[in-house]
Amino acid sequence: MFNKVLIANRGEIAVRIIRACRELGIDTVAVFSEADRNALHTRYADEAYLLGPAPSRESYLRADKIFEVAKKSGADAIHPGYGFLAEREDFSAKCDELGIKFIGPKPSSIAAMGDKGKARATVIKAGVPVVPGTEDVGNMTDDDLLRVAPKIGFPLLIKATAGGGGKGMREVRNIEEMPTLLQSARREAESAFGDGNVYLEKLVEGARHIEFQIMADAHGNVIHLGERECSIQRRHQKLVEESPSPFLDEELRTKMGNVAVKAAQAVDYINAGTIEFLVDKDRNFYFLEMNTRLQVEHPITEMVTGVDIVAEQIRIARGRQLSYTQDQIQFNGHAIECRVNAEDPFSNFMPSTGRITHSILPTGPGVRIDTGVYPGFEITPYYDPMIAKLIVWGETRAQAILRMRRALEEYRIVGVRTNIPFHQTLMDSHRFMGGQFDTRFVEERFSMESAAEKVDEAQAEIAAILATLVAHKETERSTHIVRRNERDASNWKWVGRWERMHR
Amino acid sequence: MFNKVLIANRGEIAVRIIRACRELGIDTVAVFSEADRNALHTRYADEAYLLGPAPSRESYLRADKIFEVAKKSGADAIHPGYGFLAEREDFSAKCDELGIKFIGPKPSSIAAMGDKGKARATVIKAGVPVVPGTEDVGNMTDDDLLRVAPKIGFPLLIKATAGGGGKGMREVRNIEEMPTLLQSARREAESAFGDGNVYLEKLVEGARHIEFQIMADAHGNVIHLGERECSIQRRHQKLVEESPSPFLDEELRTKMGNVAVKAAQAVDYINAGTIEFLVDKDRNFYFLEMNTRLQVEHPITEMVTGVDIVAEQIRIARGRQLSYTQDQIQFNGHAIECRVNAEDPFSNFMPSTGRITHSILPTGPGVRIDTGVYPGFEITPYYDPMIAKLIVWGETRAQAILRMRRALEEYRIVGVRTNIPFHQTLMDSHRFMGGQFDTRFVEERFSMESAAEKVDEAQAEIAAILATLVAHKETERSTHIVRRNERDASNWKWVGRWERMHR
Amino acid sequence: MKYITTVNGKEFEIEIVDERHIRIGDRLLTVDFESVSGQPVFSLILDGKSFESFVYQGDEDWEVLLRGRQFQVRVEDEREKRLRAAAGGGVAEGCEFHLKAPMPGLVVAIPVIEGQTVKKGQVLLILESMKMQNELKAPRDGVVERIRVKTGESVEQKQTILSIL
Amino acid sequence: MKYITTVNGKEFEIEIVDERHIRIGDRLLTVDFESVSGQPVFSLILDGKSFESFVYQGDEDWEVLLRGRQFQVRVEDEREKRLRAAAGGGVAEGCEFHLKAPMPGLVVAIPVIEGQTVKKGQVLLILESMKMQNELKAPRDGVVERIRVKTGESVEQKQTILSIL
Repeated sequence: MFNKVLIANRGEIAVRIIRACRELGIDTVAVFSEADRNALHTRYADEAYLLGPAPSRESYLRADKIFEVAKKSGADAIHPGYGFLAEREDFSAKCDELGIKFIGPKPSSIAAMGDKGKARATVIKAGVPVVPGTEDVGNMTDDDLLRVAPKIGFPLLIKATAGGGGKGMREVRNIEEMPTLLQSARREAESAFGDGNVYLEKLVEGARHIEFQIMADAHGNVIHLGERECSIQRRHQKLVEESPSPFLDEELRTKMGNVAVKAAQAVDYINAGTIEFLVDKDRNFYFLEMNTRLQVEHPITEMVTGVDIVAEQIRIARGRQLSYTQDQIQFNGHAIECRVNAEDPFSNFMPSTGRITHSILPTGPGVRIDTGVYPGFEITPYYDPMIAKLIVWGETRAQAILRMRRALEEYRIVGVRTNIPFHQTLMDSHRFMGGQFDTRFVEERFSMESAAEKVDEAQAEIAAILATLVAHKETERSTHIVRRNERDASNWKWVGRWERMHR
Repeated sequence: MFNKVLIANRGEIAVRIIRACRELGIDTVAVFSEADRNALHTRYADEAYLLGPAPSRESYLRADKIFEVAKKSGADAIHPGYGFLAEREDFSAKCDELGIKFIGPKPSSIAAMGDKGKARATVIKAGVPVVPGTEDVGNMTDDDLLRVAPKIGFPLLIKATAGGGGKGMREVRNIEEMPTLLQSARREAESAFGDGNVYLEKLVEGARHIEFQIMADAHGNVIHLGERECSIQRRHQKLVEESPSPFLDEELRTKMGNVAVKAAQAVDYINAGTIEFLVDKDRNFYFLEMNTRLQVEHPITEMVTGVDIVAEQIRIARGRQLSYTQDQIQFNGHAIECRVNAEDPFSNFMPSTGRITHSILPTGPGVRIDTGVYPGFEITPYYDPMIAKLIVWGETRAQAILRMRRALEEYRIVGVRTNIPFHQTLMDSHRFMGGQFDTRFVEERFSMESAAEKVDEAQAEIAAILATLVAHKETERSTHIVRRNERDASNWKWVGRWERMHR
Repeated sequence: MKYITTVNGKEFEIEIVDERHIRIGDRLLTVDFESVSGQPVFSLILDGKSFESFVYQGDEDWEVLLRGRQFQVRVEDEREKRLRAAAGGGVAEGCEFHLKAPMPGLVVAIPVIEGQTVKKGQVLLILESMKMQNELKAPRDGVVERIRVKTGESVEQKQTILSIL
Repeated sequence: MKYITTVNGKEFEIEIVDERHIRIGDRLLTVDFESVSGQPVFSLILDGKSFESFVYQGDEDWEVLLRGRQFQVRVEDEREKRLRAAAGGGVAEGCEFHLKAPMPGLVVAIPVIEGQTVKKGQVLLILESMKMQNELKAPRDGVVERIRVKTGESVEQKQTILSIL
């Protein structure tokens, strides 16, 4: 049983894992890049070691250096978080080889699910429905893909074989635009995962993205913790998640949950994982992929089930039995998570970097924030733009939405632009409130501008007054500066007088 | 039914009430003193009106001005929070007279429970056990009290008739010290409540302070939300509360809960209230007093029951039935609250004032903070030293303590000294962990110094290194400043040269 | 001091009467206006109504972020307003546009070449930042001039990347 | 630069070797030392171990708050140390003590008069602040001199209230 965990990650998830370890009395080892010397995970861990320069390839992706740190610090377990090395079979295998406990699934499970093609083949065998696509992927050239595309039918999706998080994903409407899109998808996949391989998948229209949280121990127990609705996405990046999904009833939940458990069992899964499904408007569901790691949005499941997923991951890795049976998992109330990104929603969600100069977090009943930033911390262009997760719980979905609105209104971050206004606009939208949305909602039927049209005269007037008062203050202040400079110049005037006097 | 609530309070509780109103879609009106122009409650409310100068008597205690604001703003309800005007019968009565809904009990209930003597008499009639003392209080002179004291027996307590929060409370060990203590108790009571009347009560030794949360609607339904253990006190001020109490079993909980409901019914109680009991080591319990208002420590009850007490207060005031029956109240897990005060635990808990220059809140799973301060806000000497409440939830008491430890370790407040180190020392103490404490624990069997004795050599070395590095940095910096000043002085040197040249 | 303030094409005449009062049209309003913690966050109490807002200075206009909505606000005094009216208003088309990096990042691709004619909305450059590939587009039709960066190069925020004539 | 640093009566010899190293006794340690957000909060990574601490300058000593514990730390270089040793050490008893208000507040009572002999720990003044009455006590035996405030008066932080000879 291990007693010291190295967290091979950064940001909010590194902090989240450190917290779980601390609450379990386990020592923690952080690793950090040069950009993260003052990051919270570096500050909060019991030990912290520099990996290298800011770019991920030179720091958080350097498995060799991470193993060096593990050796030096005596860490006997590694938690990979999400992203970076979390879904690398070779990383997990190397841990085994070095006698370091990898807090996650076995290398064979990662391999089976990590290659999207193999994953599909495996679950098909287990009787799990999948979206039609190129199932034997990995070696397909552009020519191969262009040939097979019409058989799948348009619209379709290009997806990165090693992928996740929408990176390297492109939507193709027709064969003409496909070559360009293949090229850019491969480029992005290569840059994000070091692997430019892609595959094709039928685009299920009007689909919802609904995923099930799985927990499995080393003793053969596998349970699910219910679903998360993740259809609110932009550029295939999840922005808002909620649990339960307003689209599922008890019957479909049980059915999908059972299928999810079956899919996990098909790869002898151990630890926490997520089965992603697409659900079409007729309630048909298709296996999409399995994320063989902790998920960004795990807190909403924690809020409705009361299960501490990260603590449970650690217990499982320590060889314990699951703390819960499926029957003991009760769903209570409704939780929503908004991902707060350093992006300007009024400038096409352009990333925003800079130093956070001031921050006020929303707090109070039913509000949780997971973040790795604080006033004085610099948001750099090297990593993911997500700087915080704002999570609320309410007895009902309506109450959770109202609570999220007040929390968003309270949240202040100064120094970088954030997508908080996007979330505010979304929480005000009738379609979101009504639960009527699919994965295309944000891109196709939502805009910051259309919401702005509803602005009443009164608000425009307040905005006018605010700007006028600030402008007036500015003018007054600059007048003062000029005056002060005049005074300051008096020494020089005096020198001038001296010159004249003695000329 | 009202639609606009005036919050006649400040600080974290005003923010808490604004949040509840916002989540219910109700407009809010804040009132503020000159010291609170930039306080969060002023900033978060829909409307905000100045009451007057900083001292409470000239602002938050000015009922006349508050009613003026209610009239001007069209507020049709008032939430008094705790402290200030919350337990003033005349204030509640005046609300009725003006047709403003007072979110709290009827004036007659406040009167019946507000005068501690009448309260005792009332509950005795209802068969509730009380601590022996001077039951017919209000008009007793010092001479009367000195005469009756030996009959009650020493040690005893002097308590303010209008009191609460330990103000005007003194412990008397013998008749000799009693005159001086009477004088100081009356002085403090006069200053805190505008009423110098005091009464006497037997001091129950080895007692725990355990209170029950009551909710009662206007339709005759009265329930309790379980107990809160509040024995961790200093100078009769609560510092840490938890729910459930490690001292109570299910049987005693039910018994005390029923008595608490009976006590509330004895005064036709409506809305949220708290029945305080002393419980001696033999598990005898005595009614102490009823707080006819929202309590500082209400969040721990919210964490273990899932009930939003403030939202429920508002619903009750709107004439609704209670949302829960007694059977529906389930207790889940364990919650602890630490009151974070601007006090230096290393200087005899001396209050600390100043501007908060920086702050990092602990966040993540199971952590809630209720606060009214933020970086840039000035802590003034005019109000209560409590600047935040840190509340954690865990599946078990042990887990909650571990979580509180990690949260306290994460919490950073710069600009004022806080009692966070006190809480850290407490959470590390074996007696607290073992649940072995009474109301005298902090004052008699706990000290910051005794804990410090356990300091290991290694920590002292780290402290030595830290101080040395800071001192070294300081020395280097001041050397730089001297050098820069030398450069800056060059203009003047130049003038000097001019002088010499042209002399 | 009198200002003419324009939001979404609507003009407001706002007079700063004194520290505590403004006049807007013919209404005299009480204002209590404070910046919070020295940040571009402003608390305004206007006749008792409490508002809070981020106010940033843009290139020409002010950006006011109020309750999740952003307003572009132009504040001019009477003299400025007259001058602009006299100048005929409107930014001259045809003048050179300099594409600046909106954030630090890595140039991933430059799908245009110097001398190429581009349409409004056409992608000029792909910049990778925060693990996302961001397309920088032409704000109007024109001809690409002076491409100052190469693929694979890092750029600083506000660095000029290329120009469009 | 060499320092002699004293914590709880124990001396540590600490040498600042360079930006990245210190020597304590005969151990050479790697240090990575940063102040956080320009605040008196310091992050120290010492041979991989990560510590965070508030370090405040007291009147003579440094106050180090580390993991809920406060240490009084005296940092001296060798010259200072020698000077203090030569001076014989120890604050002279008998010298005048000035009682200063530890915080702003209202004087509620002054239970002593000028010329009165007081014992160590005796209450000199009751100051109300943050709704609490705080007793300011004599740090040693002595005679009360020059009471500079009256009951009911407000005092500023660090204002001298009275002296003890």
